[in-house]
Amino acid sequence: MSATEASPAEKGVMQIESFIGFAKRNGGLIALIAIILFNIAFTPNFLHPQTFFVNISQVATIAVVAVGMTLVIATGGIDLSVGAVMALAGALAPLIFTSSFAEAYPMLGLAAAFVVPVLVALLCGLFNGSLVSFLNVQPIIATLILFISGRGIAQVLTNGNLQTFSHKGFSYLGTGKILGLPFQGWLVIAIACLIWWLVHRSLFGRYLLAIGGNETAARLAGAPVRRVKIGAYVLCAGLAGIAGLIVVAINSASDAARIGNLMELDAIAAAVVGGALLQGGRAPIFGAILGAIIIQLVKYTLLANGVADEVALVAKAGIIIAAVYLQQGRKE
Amino acid sequence: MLDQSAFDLRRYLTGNAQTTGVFVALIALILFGLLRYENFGSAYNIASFLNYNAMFILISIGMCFVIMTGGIDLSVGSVAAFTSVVAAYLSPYGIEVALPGGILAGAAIGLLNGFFVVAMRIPPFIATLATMLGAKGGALIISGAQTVSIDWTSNFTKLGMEKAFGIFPWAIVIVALVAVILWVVLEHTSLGRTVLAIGGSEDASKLMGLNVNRAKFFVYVLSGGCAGLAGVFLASGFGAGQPLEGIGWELSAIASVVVGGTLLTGGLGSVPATIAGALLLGLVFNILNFENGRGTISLSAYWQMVIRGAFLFIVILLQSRMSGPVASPKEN
Amino acid sequence: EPPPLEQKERYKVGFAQMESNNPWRIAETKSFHDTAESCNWDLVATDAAGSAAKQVADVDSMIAQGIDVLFLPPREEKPLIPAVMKAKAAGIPTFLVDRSVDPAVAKPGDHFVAFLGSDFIDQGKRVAEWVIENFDGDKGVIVELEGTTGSSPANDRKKGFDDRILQDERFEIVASQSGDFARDQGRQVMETLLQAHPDVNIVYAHNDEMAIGAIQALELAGRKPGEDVLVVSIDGTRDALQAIIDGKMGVTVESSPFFGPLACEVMKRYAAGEEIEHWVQVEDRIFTKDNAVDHIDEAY
Amino acid sequence: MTPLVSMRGISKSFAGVAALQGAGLEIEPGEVHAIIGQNGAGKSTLVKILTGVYRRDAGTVMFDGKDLTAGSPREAQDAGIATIYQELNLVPLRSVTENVVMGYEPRRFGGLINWPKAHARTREILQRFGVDIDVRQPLGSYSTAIQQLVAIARAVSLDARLVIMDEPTSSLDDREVATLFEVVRALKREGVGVLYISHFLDELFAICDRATVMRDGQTVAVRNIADSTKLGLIADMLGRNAEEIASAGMTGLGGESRAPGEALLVANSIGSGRALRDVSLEIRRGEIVGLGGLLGSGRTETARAIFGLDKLDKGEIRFARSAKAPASAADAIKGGIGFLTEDRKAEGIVPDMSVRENLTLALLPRLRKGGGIDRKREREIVARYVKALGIKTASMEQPIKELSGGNQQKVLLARWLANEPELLILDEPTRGVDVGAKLEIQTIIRDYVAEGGAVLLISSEFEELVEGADRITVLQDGRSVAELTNPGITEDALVAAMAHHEERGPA
Ligand SMILES: Nc1ncnc2c1ncn2[C@@H]1O[C@H](COP(=O)(O)OP(=O)(O)OP(=O)(O)O)[C@@H](O)[C@H]1O
Ligand SMILES: Nc1ncnc2c1ncn2[C@@H]1O[C@H](COP(=O)(O)OP(=O)(O)OP(=O)(O)O)[C@@H](O)[C@H]1O
Ligand SMILES: [Mg+2]
Ligand SMILES: [Mg+2]
Repeated sequence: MSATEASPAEKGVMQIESFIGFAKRNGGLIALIAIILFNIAFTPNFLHPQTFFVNISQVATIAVVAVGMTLVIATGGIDLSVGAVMALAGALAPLIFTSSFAEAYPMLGLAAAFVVPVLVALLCGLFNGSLVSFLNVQPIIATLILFISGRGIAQVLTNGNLQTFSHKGFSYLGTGKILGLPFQGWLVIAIACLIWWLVHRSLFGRYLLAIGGNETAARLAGAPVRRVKIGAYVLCAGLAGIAGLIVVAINSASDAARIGNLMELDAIAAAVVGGALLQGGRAPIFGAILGAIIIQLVKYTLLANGVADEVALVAKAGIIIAAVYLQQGRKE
Repeated sequence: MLDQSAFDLRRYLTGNAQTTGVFVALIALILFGLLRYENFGSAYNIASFLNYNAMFILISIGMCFVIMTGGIDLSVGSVAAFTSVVAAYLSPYGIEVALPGGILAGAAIGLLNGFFVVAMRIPPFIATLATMLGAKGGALIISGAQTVSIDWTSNFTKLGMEKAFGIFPWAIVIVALVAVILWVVLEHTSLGRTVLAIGGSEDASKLMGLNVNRAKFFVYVLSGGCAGLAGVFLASGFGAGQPLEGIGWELSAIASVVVGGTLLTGGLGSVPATIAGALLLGLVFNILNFENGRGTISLSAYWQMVIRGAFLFIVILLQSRMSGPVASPKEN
Repeated sequence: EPPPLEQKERYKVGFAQMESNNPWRIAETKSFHDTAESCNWDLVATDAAGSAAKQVADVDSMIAQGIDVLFLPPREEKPLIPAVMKAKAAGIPTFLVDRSVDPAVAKPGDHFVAFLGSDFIDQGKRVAEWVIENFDGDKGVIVELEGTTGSSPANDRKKGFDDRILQDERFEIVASQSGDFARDQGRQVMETLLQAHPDVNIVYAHNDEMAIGAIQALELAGRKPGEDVLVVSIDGTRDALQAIIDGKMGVTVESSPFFGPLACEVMKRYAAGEEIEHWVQVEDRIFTKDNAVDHIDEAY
Repeated sequence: MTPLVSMRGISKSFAGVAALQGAGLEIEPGEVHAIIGQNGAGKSTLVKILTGVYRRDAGTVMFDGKDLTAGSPREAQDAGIATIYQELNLVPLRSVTENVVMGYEPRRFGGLINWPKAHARTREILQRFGVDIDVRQPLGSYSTAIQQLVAIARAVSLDARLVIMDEPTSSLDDREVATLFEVVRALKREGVGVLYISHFLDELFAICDRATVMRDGQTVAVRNIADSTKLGLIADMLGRNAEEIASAGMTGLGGESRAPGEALLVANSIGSGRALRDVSLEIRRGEIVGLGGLLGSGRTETARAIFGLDKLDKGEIRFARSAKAPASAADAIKGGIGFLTEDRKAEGIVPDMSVRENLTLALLPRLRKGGGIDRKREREIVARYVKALGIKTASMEQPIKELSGGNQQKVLLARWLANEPELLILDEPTRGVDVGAKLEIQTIIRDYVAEGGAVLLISSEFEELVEGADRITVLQDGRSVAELTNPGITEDALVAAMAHHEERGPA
């Protein structure tokens, strides 16, 4: 059969087939449904709307970072530095809007408190990406550098001190609501749609997947390999920066030692549960969101049902294995 | 055909420069320490430095084997913590029981990793991430979330605190033994060569009729066993079974392996260079402590993190300068 | 007998901090640095980044550097015993600060000179006693936010509180989960537990940071901390005192990080040949709405 | 006598699509048996079932009179089957020795590998193929041809009862092919069976005894080579009658040549690294320039330099109006050059991407529309080329890795044609491609040139070069040493030119 227009009947069959394929491909979805059913049965007040909001606000940071992580993983890389970048961005914001400059020009100061930390995060991504693409440093190691020292820099900047503040405008990022839904929730949706478009509809995205699939071939076909790879790291770091701001905004406090701690593991797990392949070549953006939701719900379920922390760790391990195994079911 | 001298040059560049970098850096750092600090070269410092780093050398070697197959083992730190608890419980029966007991416990978790990776085809990064959580949970559960006393009256503490023949700490003697055995396994047995071949190309290894699954099981069990032994050292040398230890050990082990010139994609690797990598990274801590003791500047903990990151950066830079691309002549 | 300490003009003093990831530890380290100047110390300060094994190795490197005296906040009771033993073997008198080691193996007045600090179990107990006295409802439904799982302050503060509060039949602990001593975690855990246990009316947090996080969670959920939910904790940080002043929090039992001056004083006494009591107990104050305003300026 | 191999009623499908349907195969001991068939006919699949790479859905396999159901390549090897797979399956990072002896290392001291002996044995085996290299070097530092020879050496060294060779000569030159034939004949004398897959029918006539012809996953005929004609075999493969084919001609390149246009590319004494020392050549619009030369003479390096992949150490390249050589692939493509590489797997396809995405990879900058990709135009272009080149694919969304080798090659060719370059560099464009598709590809090339394009053609098949090129620049040890002009080039003339300066270097 050659690839020409399909007849309407064929199209219908294709749709059904693609739905089955979708279900198979998304073992994650099955896992999600299972967790939700479990919660409805066992967790008190699970269907309460407030539960929904709590989970949305808590999943936002993991989701944002996981989306960025998915881009990096699509190039066959990995980014361990996201937690440290969150800390850096999170430490910078209060430094800026509590500075004397911001007191003199409140609006400008507030704007700078959003923009500057994200810019710094982008720079971190540029650093990571340059190491990977210009110096051929292996991604785990390249990003390990900032993983170690990024948080240190944040602590040097704040002298290790916890910075607390109360600032309505800034806190909106963490506590604001639109149509009753937490602002972060909307932000995640917007980011996911944007990045989805980028991956599936733009040149950047096509190159990204090609590079992840076969870097040499992509280069020989004229793909700007270095630029695209750096782009992935920059986007990932930028998103981590935004996540850092969200955390700080919710807490009305910034603790450089703690923001984004272990976030890299959650984000990687979310991306993989969502269908990303660590060797690259795939970037399921909504899969990553799905993965983040699963991870969040697992956390919620265990906490709400009073499972002891140490038992929760074991349960989480089992669920990650199960979800990823389901996810791969289609590969006989 | 092609002249022989050119080949020798090439071999020097592709085969050895990867590893010469780390030895040069190690020697340079040792000289720096000797010249700058009093007592840096004292027997006390050397012995205690090696005693502490024995654990890291062990897990790094285990990690090196896993990485050579193109895998990764994130669980080593948790496994060491877990087996330190096991060994502590076994300590009343003496080192004869606690030592094999700890190693076996680690190897058992390694077996589980192998099962996830080989039989369930879960990507190593995720499989071992799950066991990392699981082993930590397990350690906390069996220890009742407390450190576990060792029996100070049995001969268990000999291992970590006494010297073989009154000269070398036992831990170092054992590590040296393990290193030599594993070096021989890698360089001179078909199992070792299979490990390298798998990392070079798993498909090709299968088609060549190599027993890929067995070798993969082997590396995970080995890594678990090495971590298990490190856990025994931890209990014996540091006085208790410690369920909370081992955080971040996996990353320092990965860094040691990479600094030792091993490709994370697998197919290349060296035991001595990995040991040198582990020593190099450990030495940074030791030197930072001595620097603090000079009293000229007092480095806060944060600055230490920044410096460690920067140091890793420099080593990586040097390495990428000296080695260049090795993978295949077609790259670039 | 611990090794003696000769009287000198200047001492080389080792301070092996366990970690620097929370305000309390940072304040403690700073206190030692500040004291170094006034007390004529050459301070060697290390940081073990949360690893007991590294803390032992840090102590080792200090011994190699030839310190005169060691101040050690042992991260764990048992794993730091080797550090204490090694220091003794090297003829260095050791003072334990803010946490102690397993008394079954290493004893004050023998392996080390003395323990300077308060009693975590007692801190928990005092919180419980305050709650028993001041809670005026019929039924106390308690959520407990634990510290880092397995860490000794978490274990002790839990034990002290739980043992005491459960002697009173009015109280029930419906959930007890780890918030890792951090504000963000404390908030997330509280948000979740609040959903599962909406009837909670007492929150006991193992430190102030988690208590603040819990207060945020309560407010986000439309509850009124201080009115319909009583929040109590330990530490005495500035934010906690402020919360008490604002009426959002009931009590915080002090756990002072400012050990420097005490350390200087005890060391001088020891060098002078005085007998040092095995436990140099620190008087932990208790902050409530009655005295919070007076102390907020000295809090960290 | 019991046959060495007897496969009956073998069926196999991938994700519901049948690759084999009741195929069979019979090989006698000491026989050299060929399988021929178009790309995607199922040859490699049949082999992989025999060697335990794939599990059959139905059918029986007897080896040496016993039932054989190899669950893994290792079991097949232990049963006495050694295989050289179509896609090179070696480990480039490991040494040549390891690649040869892996799994069968000589031992000493109770289990440890005897390295000196392993190296010596490897050297010895390779010498049978006239290859004298440092066997301790990573295999990846050698050319594809050397690697191919190493793969063959490994298989031959296993002391097997049956040696399977799936397109072993696709990257070998004539001399090496001759050596290989010697080895095949030696195996035959020792009573070893050889299963030989190749698209070069001449080779079958040189060494094979019988041929099994496959078409669309079925075995359609078994022929005695001695009683067959080339035309007859092709007719079997294509399922058409011989007269029809005879009238169509054997290569698609030999069209009438036209007057070439202005100079498009001029390379002046270019050099880069050790493999490319001093090459000059000129390509004019509307002409095919061939690069002739022995293995390792630097043809691929010349192509890479022109395409901007390797930095020039010396010399200069002028392309079209630009005086500067392209600095990167992207640069070259923008300037109007396309480069079909010789290593399809490593440098060509992005295996998990669809046919569509692979086909338009180089075209993307031109499909840009408002920041995104113009998906409608993309589909149109892909549909057009899939049809024009007769690419056999279930749909344009099928992952390219699921296509047979020849069809993958066509997709890659389409990748470049769609870009409408002024100069197309083709490095072994018909390697691993069946006769039918080869003809089609050659015709496509000819059409492209007829419309004013220019081609730099690298091919190890003399026939293709001699018939196809308007001019041939002959390389030797990285230098251009002669230029031949059509009409008038004969294979003998080409070989003479290639060998002419032979005495100069120790090649
Ligand atoms: N792993 C696979 N997944 C899906 N389809 C496959 C796979 N391997 C082969 N096929 C399909 O099976 C059919 C037979 O392929 P095979 O590789 O055996 O052909 P071949 O005769 O060796 O062709 P060539 O001459 O191009 O090497 C093709 O249609 C191919 O697309
Ligand atoms: N006999 C040989 N021994 C060692 N190396 C060789 C040999 N032949 C080729 N090479 C390597 O191959 C490279 C040149 O090969 P190149 O691929 O350019 O040749 P080619 O003429 O394109 O041949 P091919 O037919 O393989 O495409 C050189 O760098 C050289 O190292
Ligand atoms: Mg084939
Ligand atoms: Mg070539």
